[in-house]
Amino acid sequence: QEKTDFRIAWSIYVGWMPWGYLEDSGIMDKWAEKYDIDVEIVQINDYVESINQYTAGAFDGVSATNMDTLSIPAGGGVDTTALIVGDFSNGNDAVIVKGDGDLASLAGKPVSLVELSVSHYLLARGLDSVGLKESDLASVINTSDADMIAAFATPDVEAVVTWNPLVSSILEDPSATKLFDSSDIPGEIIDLMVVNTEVLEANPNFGKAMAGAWYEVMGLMAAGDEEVLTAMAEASGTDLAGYKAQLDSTEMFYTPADAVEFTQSSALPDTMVNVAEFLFDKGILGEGAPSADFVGIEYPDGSTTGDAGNVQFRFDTTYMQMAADGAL
Amino acid sequence: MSFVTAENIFLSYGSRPILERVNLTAEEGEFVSIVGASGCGKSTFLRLLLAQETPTKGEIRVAGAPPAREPGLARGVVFQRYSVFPHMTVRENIVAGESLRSRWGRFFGTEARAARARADETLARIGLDHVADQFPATLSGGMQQRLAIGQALAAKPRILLLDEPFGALDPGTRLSMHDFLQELRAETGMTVFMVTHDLEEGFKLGDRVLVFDKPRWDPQDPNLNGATITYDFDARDGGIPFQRIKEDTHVLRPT
Amino acid sequence: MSFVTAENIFLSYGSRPILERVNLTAEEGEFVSIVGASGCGKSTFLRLLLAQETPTKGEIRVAGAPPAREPGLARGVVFQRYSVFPHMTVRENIVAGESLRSRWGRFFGTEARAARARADETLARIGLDHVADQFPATLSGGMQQRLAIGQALAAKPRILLLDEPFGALDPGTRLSMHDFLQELRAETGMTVFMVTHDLEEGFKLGDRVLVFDKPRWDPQDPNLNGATITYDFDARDGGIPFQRIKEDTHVLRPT
Amino acid sequence: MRLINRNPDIVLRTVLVALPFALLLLAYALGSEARLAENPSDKLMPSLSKIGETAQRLLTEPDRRSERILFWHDTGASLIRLLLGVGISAALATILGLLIGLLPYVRATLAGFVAVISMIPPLAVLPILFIVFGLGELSKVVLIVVGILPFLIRDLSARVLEIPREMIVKAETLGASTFVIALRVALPQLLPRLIQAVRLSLGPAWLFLIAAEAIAAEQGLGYRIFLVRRFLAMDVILTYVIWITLLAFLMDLTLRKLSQRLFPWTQATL
Amino acid sequence: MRLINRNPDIVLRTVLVALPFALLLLAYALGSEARLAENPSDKLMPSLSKIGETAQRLLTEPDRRSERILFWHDTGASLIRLLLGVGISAALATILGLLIGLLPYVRATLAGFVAVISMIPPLAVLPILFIVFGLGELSKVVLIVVGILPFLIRDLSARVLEIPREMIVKAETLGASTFVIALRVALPQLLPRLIQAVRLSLGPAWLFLIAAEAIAAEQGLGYRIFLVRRFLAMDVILTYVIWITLLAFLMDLTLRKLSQRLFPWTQATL
Ligand SMILES: Nc1ncnc2c1ncn2[C@@H]1O[C@H](COP(=O)(O)OP(=O)(O)OP(=O)(O)O)[C@@H](O)[C@H]1O
Ligand SMILES: Nc1ncnc2c1ncn2[C@@H]1O[C@H](COP(=O)(O)OP(=O)(O)OP(=O)(O)O)[C@@H](O)[C@H]1O
Ligand SMILES: [Mg+2]
Ligand SMILES: [Mg+2]
Repeated sequence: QEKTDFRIAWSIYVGWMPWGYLEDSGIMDKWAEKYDIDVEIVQINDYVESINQYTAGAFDGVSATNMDTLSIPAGGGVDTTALIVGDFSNGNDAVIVKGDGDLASLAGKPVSLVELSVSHYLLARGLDSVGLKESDLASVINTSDADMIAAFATPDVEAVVTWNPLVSSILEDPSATKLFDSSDIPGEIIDLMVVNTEVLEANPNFGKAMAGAWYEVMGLMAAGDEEVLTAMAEASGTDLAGYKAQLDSTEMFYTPADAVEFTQSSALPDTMVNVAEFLFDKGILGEGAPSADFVGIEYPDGSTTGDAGNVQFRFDTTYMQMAADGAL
Repeated sequence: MSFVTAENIFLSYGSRPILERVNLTAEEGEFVSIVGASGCGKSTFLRLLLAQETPTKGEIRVAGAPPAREPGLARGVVFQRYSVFPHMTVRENIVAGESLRSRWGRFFGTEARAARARADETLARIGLDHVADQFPATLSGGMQQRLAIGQALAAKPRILLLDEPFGALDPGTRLSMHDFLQELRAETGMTVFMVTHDLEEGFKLGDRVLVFDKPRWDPQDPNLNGATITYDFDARDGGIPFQRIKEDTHVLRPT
Repeated sequence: MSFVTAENIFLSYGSRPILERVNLTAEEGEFVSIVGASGCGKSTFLRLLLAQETPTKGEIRVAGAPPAREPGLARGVVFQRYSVFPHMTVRENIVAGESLRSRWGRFFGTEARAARARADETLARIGLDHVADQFPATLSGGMQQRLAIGQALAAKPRILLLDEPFGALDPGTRLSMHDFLQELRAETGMTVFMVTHDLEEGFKLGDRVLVFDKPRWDPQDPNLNGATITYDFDARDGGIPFQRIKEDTHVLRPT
Repeated sequence: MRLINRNPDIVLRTVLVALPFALLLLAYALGSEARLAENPSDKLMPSLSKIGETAQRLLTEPDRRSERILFWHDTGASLIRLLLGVGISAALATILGLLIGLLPYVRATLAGFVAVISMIPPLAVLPILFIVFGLGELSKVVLIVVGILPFLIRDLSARVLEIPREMIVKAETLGASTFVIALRVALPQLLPRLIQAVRLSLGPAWLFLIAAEAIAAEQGLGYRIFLVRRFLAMDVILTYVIWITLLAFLMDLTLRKLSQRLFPWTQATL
Repeated sequence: MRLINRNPDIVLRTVLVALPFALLLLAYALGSEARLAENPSDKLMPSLSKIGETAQRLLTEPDRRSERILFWHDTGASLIRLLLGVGISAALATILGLLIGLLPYVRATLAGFVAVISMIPPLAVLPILFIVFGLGELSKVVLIVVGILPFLIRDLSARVLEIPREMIVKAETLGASTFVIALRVALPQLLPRLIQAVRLSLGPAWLFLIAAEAIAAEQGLGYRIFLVRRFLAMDVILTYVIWITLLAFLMDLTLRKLSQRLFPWTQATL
């Protein structure tokens, strides 16, 4: 059904800071006005809560990773479209131990991380690469991201898996060693803006306004606009240098063309199959899920992985393409 | 037909009988003292008169009207404690005697002023005018009971029920409360039922003295039987029966 | 030298004088009743005797010893309420009279058995043997006060202080407590100080009756002056002064 | 007859007691049905039968990975933490309550301090607690202790102060030392109130337990709830919430009965 | 002399009151120094002077982006939420407490329900609350209400039940209707207890406020603490914690004084 008022939620993370800037700077309003709609961008402190709220219908869109989109809204029967593929993590997520060591030395150690998050996925991929399994670890301790730095400072904690800006803070400790990070699995941890498919289909203007606004800010960032970057840095609680350091380990798609190309690449289906298997293995797809293929995922070319009869997650390049074509 | 009639009243709590076969008639304007051993059911009988409880069997009627189902304006009451409202000043307590029956429980405007003036008169009569703006907690026990009686009378009940109203007072204060009560009684001519522990007090103030006691007494299980009115003395004969009761009943034997 | 001497005692709370120039001597074995208007400082004086409080000026000595600084074994006490331990059974309360002074506050082994046997004797004497295993809450007021006295006596104090011990009892129970107290006294020959509201009681039980009152009375501010001993009657003369007091003092005038 | 004097009879009373529970269930069932009609795989308000199935599965089927029935393991882990935390708090509060209530010196020293400390929101100082007590079992127990101890101390010391002065004086005249007064007079009278106070602080204790488990844990009821929140498994969450409510209710009941049984000399309170 | 009878004089008392605070400060200062000696950029236990500087900066320097002094804005936002939540709870609890305490019908219906509901740990149903009440101001206020209302209702209804039956009967004999008894007899006697109960629930109210602000908010004391917690900016956290403690203490004090002022007919309690 057509409507004019939209609400999207975002939470603080390097690649999503532009959303806060869009709201504060008025750029979003400008683009919304152009398409005669109204878009409210709401910051939520708790990332999981923001996705839950979206899944429950409180928001029309939310900033989320590919993995969480698959497990929460798509797994929960809310047909969701990745409207904007913003970046992928290229070092932003990391496995860190105290003292020296390598991935293999993790065997028999307890690891603190946010369970079932991309950190967990990163750890699983890392262990895979050296032929270990999660059961080879002493334990996996679910630790809130808000307390990860404090946790690393306690003697009981030997290894953590977490994301930026926590990674850079923890690495300031001279005893901390990075063992593995997302640059070792490039393109697998993808940060998206996902929106409700039904809403998007009924309101193409919503997609256009969002894409238009987003790529305007991308342009400013790509140009190195210090004022814009400083605003984002301060909103995320760090300074310009800190924020730039985080951006360095993030593969931002500053131009829509790059984003379209990445989304259309043949690597994406493989990644998503990997992710679905990981989720199924952890029981996250729900006990209604008979197999890892329970939820179908559709790609820009119309191909699908998983159950083609139950497509709940769609990668759609339409609006990014429009931005690339300057058609907005 | 008598003013107050209680016909064949029974009352049990659970399976335990408290009162049995209580019959009583009282004329309008009579002052009836009630005495009896501790725990024999005097307060319970007063609660029945008050319609705070309903007898298991039997009926209590006042002026021939159907039995009341809950306490109301017809009967005023003064307990040993908790008989005044601690959150109202002395004057407000008296005004409450008239105003609680209204829709909002308080008077407004001229009505309020008039009620306050009437309350001040009452207070002067009961000797509490100098503490009109204090709270009851600052009053001595005797003053509180005077206030409680004044408040009950402000509602102009036809019957006044007193449950050991002077039990907590020291002997001196108690004597002056007797004078006060006798004055008021002469003035208003109300029907009064007063429970007391003090035989002397009962005979001094009452026209009649009822003695509650268990007519049958099971030494194995004293709780087996309920109490009833075992003596009904005319107390206007100069207190002669006082001696007889001392000899005849359990009343004064300490448990 | 007298057994108990109080010399020129003053006591103020803040700037408000309660007691002024109190002088008293009492011989060992005397029974001293203390009467006086409510709030005049009788209980305060008892607290001074007990060494629960220290006088602002003056000294109280017992048997010539230096003034005590806190309550101890030499003086037993029974208050109107809270005089027995609610969490101990009747028997335990009596045993506590002996055992609280020990290191752990309780006896073990043979000592415990012996103390229990002694307690049962005491209980039999004060007529509480049939309720030895009950808790005080299930006892009547009179039984509780008997227990409190029994417990105080179990500690064998040289002086027993009673603060309106029978004030909460009904007249019947009160009479039998008088008998009980008189028996005990004849047996033990203790020195007793008893505060009472009831003049009759004071004269009946006491060898002497002290009257506390304010010697000067300021009608503007009755709190300006403290009280002292205004009369000291020999109560063994058949109660004759009783009449005189009624006429001479404020004691019985209700406030 | 005034409403105040009208009592429902026994049948009506039973109906009335059940009524709000029935209404709540009904409201949930309707809400759930409406949502499921729109999106059959909605996870937010699973149907009652779904919750029932999930509950049965959780209670009986072992976990695939660990081959243990996680439900009972979570319950065990949480209960141990809770009982430890509450037990330690109760013991400390009894001792400190007695000291503060009985001894003027200790009262002067600690009463004000405890009053101020009790105002610190424990969740805000979590990082410090972690550093001092580590992230293991200890820190969870400590969070419970930090959360409920100030309240317990304040409540119990106030109760000790409420013991009639007469009773203390009586004990003194029987020759009791300060230690004996504390042990034989004050302590026994404090115990029923201790149970009361513990009942009151069970709610906060659960709260802090769940908060601690949400932050760093490998098992426990709070851990599971916050973990499955990551995929909005409300059927699991609701099962756990009902279970926690039941546990809390049973603990409360047990303590009440215990108090009535242990302290026959005091009346039971509501 | 027994310890129980020994009172410190006024000078010693003042020293004793200050002692534990001084010891705490000292312990912190030593701990901080030790940590800083090891690692000068340690963030966990900043030195007291650092905290002082930070506090001064927070209290006076406006934020560069918004040009507002965030500290006061956070305080304002949090206080409004807290007062709304506590106020609404107090009002509801008063009404429900009166109804449950006075009317047997309502008591039969709600007493058991409230007892069960009060056992639900609010943090566990947080996701549900957010879904039902959204993420705006409303949900934060609602979390406070959900957190403290059951306790308030139980406490206040118990208090209404404690009003001596004699007093109610007396009012009836003066012709008071149920409504007048509630309004003129029960309510005024409930109010001092209400203040007491509100004082007791201020602690939990802060807790729930901070928990709610941690999840979804754009300003507020709890929001700020959780925002900077990610960077372990303990100087900021401690400033905020001290400020919250102070605020809570002042509220408690105000309520106590208010109760003494408003209800001269009742004695002040500890
Ligand atoms: N609500 C009640 N439920 C059960 N038993 C009750 C109740 N109220 C009173 N009783 C019992 O009924 C008996 C009579 O009580 P009541 O208060 O009428 O005695 P009383 O004669 O007034 O005694 P007292 O002189 O001590 O005031 C007592 O044994 C009491 O235990
Ligand atoms: N701790 C205290 N602080 C201040 N004033 C007190 C204190 N204790 C008692 N008073 C005051 O001292 C006066 C004497 O009190 P006390 O209890 O000794 O009187 P009393 O003669 O025993 O009276 P009653 O016959 O009512 O028991 C009273 O006016 C009382 O208000
Ligand atoms: Mg009675
Ligand atoms: Mg006295």
